[in-house]
Amino acid sequence: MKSTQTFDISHSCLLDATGQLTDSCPTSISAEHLRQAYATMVLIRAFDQKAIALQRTGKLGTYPSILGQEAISTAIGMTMQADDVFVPYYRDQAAQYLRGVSLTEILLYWGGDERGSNYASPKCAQDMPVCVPIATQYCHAAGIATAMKIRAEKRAVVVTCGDGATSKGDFLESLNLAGTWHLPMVMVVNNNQWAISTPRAKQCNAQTLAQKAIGAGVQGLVVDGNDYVGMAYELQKALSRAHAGKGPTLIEATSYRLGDHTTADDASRYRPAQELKAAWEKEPIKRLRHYLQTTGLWTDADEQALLLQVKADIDQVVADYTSIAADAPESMFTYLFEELPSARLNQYQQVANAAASRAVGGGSHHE
Amino acid sequence: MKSTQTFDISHSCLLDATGQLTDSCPTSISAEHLRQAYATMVLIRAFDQKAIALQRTGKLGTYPSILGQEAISTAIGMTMQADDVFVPYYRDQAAQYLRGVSLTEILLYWGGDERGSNYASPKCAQDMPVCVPIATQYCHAAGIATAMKIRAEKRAVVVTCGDGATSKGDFLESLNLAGTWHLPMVMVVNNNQWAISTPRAKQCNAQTLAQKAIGAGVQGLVVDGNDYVGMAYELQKALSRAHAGKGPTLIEATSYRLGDHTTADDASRYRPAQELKAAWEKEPIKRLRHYLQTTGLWTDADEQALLLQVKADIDQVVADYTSIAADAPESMFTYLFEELPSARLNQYQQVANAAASRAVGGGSHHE
Amino acid sequence: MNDAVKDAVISSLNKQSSVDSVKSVTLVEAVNMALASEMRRDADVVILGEDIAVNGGVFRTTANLQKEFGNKRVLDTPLAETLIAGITVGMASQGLKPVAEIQFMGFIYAAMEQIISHASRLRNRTRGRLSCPLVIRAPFGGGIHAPEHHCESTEALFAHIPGIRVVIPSSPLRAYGLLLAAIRNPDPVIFLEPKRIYRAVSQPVPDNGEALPLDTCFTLREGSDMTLISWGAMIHETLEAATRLAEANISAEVIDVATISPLDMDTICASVAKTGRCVIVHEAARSNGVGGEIAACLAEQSLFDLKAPVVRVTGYDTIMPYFRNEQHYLPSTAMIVEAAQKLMSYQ
Amino acid sequence: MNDAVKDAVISSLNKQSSVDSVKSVTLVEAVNMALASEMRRDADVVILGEDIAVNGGVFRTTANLQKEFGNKRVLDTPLAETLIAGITVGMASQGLKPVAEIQFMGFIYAAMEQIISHASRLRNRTRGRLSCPLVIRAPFGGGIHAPEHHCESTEALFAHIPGIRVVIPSSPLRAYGLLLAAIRNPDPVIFLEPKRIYRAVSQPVPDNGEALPLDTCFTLREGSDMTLISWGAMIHETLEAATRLAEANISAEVIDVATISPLDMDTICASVAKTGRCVIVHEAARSNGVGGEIAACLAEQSLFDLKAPVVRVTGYDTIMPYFRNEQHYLPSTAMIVEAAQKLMSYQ
Ligand SMILES: Cc1ncc(C[n+]2csc(CCOP(=O)(O)OP(=O)(O)O)c2C)c(N)n1
Ligand SMILES: Cc1ncc(C[n+]2csc(CCOP(=O)(O)OP(=O)(O)O)c2C)c(N)n1
Ligand SMILES: [Mg+2]
Ligand SMILES: [Mg+2]
Repeated sequence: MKSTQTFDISHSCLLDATGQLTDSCPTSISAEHLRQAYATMVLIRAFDQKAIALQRTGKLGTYPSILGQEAISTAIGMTMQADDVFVPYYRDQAAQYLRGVSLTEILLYWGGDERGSNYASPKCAQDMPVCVPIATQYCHAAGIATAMKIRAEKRAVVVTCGDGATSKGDFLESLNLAGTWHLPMVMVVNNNQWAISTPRAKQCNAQTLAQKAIGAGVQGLVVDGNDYVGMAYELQKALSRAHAGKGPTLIEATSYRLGDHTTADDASRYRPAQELKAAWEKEPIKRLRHYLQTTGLWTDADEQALLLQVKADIDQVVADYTSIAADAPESMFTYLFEELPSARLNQYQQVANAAASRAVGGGSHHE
Repeated sequence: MKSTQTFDISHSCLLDATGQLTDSCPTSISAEHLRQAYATMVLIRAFDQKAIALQRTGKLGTYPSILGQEAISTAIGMTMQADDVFVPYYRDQAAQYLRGVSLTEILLYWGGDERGSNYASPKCAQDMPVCVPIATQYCHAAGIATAMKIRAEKRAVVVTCGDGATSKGDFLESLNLAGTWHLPMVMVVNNNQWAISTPRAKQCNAQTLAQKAIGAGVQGLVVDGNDYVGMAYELQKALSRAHAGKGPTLIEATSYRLGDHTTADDASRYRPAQELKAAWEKEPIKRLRHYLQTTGLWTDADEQALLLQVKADIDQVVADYTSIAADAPESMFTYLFEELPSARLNQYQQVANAAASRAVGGGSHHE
Repeated sequence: MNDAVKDAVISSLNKQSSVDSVKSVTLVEAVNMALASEMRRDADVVILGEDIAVNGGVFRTTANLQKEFGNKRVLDTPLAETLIAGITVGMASQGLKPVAEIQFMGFIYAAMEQIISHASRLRNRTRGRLSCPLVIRAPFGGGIHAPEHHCESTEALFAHIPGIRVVIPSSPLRAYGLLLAAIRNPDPVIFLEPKRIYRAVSQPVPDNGEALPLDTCFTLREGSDMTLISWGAMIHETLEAATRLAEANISAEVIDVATISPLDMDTICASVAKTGRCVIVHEAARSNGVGGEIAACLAEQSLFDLKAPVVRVTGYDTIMPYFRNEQHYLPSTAMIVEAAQKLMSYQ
Repeated sequence: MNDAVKDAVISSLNKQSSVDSVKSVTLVEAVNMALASEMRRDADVVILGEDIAVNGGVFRTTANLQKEFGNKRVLDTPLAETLIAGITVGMASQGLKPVAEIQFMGFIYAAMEQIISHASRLRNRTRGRLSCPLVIRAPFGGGIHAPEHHCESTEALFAHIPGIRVVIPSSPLRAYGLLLAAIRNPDPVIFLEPKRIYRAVSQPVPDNGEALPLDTCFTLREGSDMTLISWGAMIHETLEAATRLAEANISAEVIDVATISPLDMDTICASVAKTGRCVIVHEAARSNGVGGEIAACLAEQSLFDLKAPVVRVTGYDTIMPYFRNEQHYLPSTAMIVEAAQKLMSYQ
């Protein structure tokens, strides 16, 4: 006796690589929404280039570029509710910015300064900082969603990661919990096709990463992550489901890492130039601009104004960033515990004294 | 633009709960095979009862009963090739026995003696010992299968676990690797519906555990684990695939834990009596016996002879077990490294001396 | 600990045990009482773990709590220790005060990444914007004839991690008071319960909601010839050794470290300044155990107070043997007495 | 180490550095050379990890190995550290000699369960029927301006685990010889590479397939006034401190522990018997660091040889600050010199 059970994974794309809508634009996405999203993507790409330049000139540490993934991150920032919680990975500059994290804070973080995660804006006070140990943030997200459920709040958590992260146990354990506990979570996998030098095919034999949801009893789908409109639309739906207590969604957002893994990487060692070239044809900003321009929502004048504004904003961000002196060395103890245990007072004093005696030579600026 | 991809999970049962074959018996399973399988299941159930009795009288430590899962474990032992590698969990007494592990060794292990995992038979010299930290053995299995692939051997690994184990990251990471590296593995999940007090539904929201295979690009299926014939048949097919280099299979074998979790547990605290009663209706031994008897493959005389033999065997096993004195205390250092580092010689001597001075009172027997 | 606290603690220790209207409870029951007490007091306290809710925990430390506090505050999790630690961090980041149970310390290793890389760092990483007021409880230690991997004493691994506290009670009274303190503490605490003495002794423990301090050793017995230092289940062998030594006219002070990280060396150094001799007793493997840290601090801070070498009586640097031989691994009262007597030859 | 071995090692150290036909290599290159050499010699050696094959490792320690040895012996794994450690155990159980790389020590914690509960125990659990001849390599330590979690020095966690060896080279020569020894060793070895000095120095390293011993400290400089003990990248500050001390007429012996578990206390105690003073230097957090174990052993075994307290110059008991402030965390040559000079006031 044999029976068979069937499971589906849907794939969606609204704005295709040529910048044409394959369907009508969802009414939940206004023209103003699209204009703001576009402006954010342009800003973030320029910021990204500046960050890389800062690193090249020794003014920033290792930096992970978002190049190519701007639509995914921007869509997250545009669709989340203010009181939702965002649990980012390290290529979420756009979403973080839209949530209220300042670009100066993002530079501070990658410039080796903890204060970059002490977001000044109350809008994102509850958001988690960027997470370096891959996939570990998925557990935090599940815990935060659990807290919301315990407190019977109508809020949701959005958590992100890369394709490589989907191989790690904590991603999978959290996905399973999201299903089992019916958590208000939207899980976004940025499938940029590479995990450092490891191509997507060497990460997992499944046709899609979204189908990992099937084994967890979670709704999973694939969205073209270079399509801002589709991304925002699917996120809106997933967030609505989460807010309404209808459970979690796993969204595999397919895109391409157009840059090196980080500024410490040289992708030409392992990645075919041809593949990169082909990927540029599908990148997200050009296609959104094409759509906006052909539908009259964006003009050349808009573009000029935007570029001027972006340049001014970024100059200001960099000026702010480079003017911030390093934190006091003894800050390494200030935030270790709420109150420093007496057993650590000695060491605290030691750092402070050592710093004071070195301080004659002046504080350390960004080299 | 939307498209949809579809995935299947098959469910199979050949020998139903009433002991009727729902299809013809696969030719790969001979009458003699079935008779031996049946005899093994009866032996193991009797052994299991004896082990519990030994624990109750203080002659064994905590012991995990196999009651209800005999068909799964027996089918594994009956279908594996001699040079395959078995990576068991702690309810695999039948498979271990068929692989060559003596029942005395199994008692020794649960009696708190490391020698219980030093299998004397060369037939199972390569098999892994029982694994206590849940799901960790899946990584070992994947590593062993990798070794086979590296060495281009036509061998396979069979690894087992429970339903609870499927929530743990290492199970999922290994499943993913099996798919990605196309490993010669057969992964069997003993879904006995409970993980200590946690019911299957609180472990995972997916309809089946087999569908976890979909996210790993692995073939997954559900088999009635109380159906010896179907179990053996699906294992044969999965092993053939593995031996032929056709990749891994995940088999969810559904059964029921008819006993307490272990002798340290009291399932009546959390498990409805009704559910247990219903599960007894589907247990594996009765239905195989019914099939064998109605098809003339087994007679009452066979049964009588078997029971006599089983009793004699088990009496011998227990006699052997209880006659084995505890290992020398200094054995705690003998196998720590191949050669004891000189830095540990002192401690080795200390244990040995302490033991010698205590030894006046005689060695410790099983209490 | 400073003298005021010390007096308060000692007097409270004495007070409690003399109050006979108070229920006598085991360490298991004291843990349960503390959890219930704090859950009543603070709605942000939630507990989670494998088999803790319906089943009440495999050791019954969480028995009946789901009945009282419901299934939103008492959560049975899937079988996944990484996840348990990680969601606990997430919950704590949003102001809940989760208390997670790891069923046995032998299964805590999958949770290490979350404990080391996140729980201990969230406050520091965000400069105090977020914090991690969580407790991870785990029964630990050998001696109960359990299967392999159920006998771990690896507290030293946690004691090396900055940003977390490690607390180990050795009596029902201290289990109650220290667990309350751990839950109320605004930072992460690893709370290790010596399961060998889960039910070994009963003691009157008033359910008064009073926490004990988290940064002081407890001096359980005063003495002048030597200092015996221990924690967890081994406190019992250590106290017994002190009694036997007293019979031989050797006066041993007994210190229960209890909060092994951060470590209160003030109490220990003061004691050694008085006694000049020190035996450190722990069940964990010797090398890089917490006893090493204490001895090192003595070599650094109290060298000229020492009349005799600092001696460690500990588990061996090997895998804890399966239970037929575990008694050969565990330090015994006789070993402590022998080590102590040897030290008396140094004047 | 015994004197014969010691002489052989010291003479070989000298021999090598005087042979100028031999290629000068960095520590990274020495690791690569050792891997290639052993893979040529022993077909059972396979290497695996994230980005080690096509990319040759994020630090290039495995560069070109896949080209030479093919993709059956040089394996890029999915991103999963638990898995990497676990399959390494599985492979080793069947007689392969896998060498796994964890990309940074900060990501090794997910592998702890496999290392502690399996790698270290397989031989013991099966009474020698199976064994675990594996090596897990990881770059460790701070000082290279890396992002958070990329600067860990948690060697003490591994040094507490019975059944594994922990080895840390501090020069290209020792990296080569110790890695060969680690791979050939029939038991599990954690091999930690100090990435701050991955490219800091070059040294002629003959590719002669000769392993160094795994159970001895290396005495890098002889001295009579005090013993400076360290390992890994801090050896360089320690040697520099010895040079500066010599300028002040203080003669410091410098010992590179290198094999921090099991620990060769014989060499250390012999040195301290001679010098009477000891400074232990490590980058890791102080409390429960490996320095504590060494100081504890001295307090136990060498108390009456000590003229002065045993001093530890170490990282602080706090989270390594992000890189703008990491120099305030790392012990400096000046701090070692200062500590050493203070000790000279004890006679
Ligand atoms: C647990 C862990 N292992 C390894 C690393 C090193 N590492 C940083 S990014 C990365 C690849 C991540 O790939 P993916 O998840 O696809 O994200 P992407 O960088 O492509 O956006 C690795 C291996 C890490 N940060 N954490
Ligand atoms: C990593 C780990 N966590 C917890 C435990 C304690 N424990 C032992 S068996 C068990 C339940 C296992 O359930 P399942 O996988 O369904 O197997 P079953 O016992 O039902 O056959 C638990 C939680 C363990 N052994 N290992
Ligand atoms: Mg990627
Ligand atoms: Mg089960």
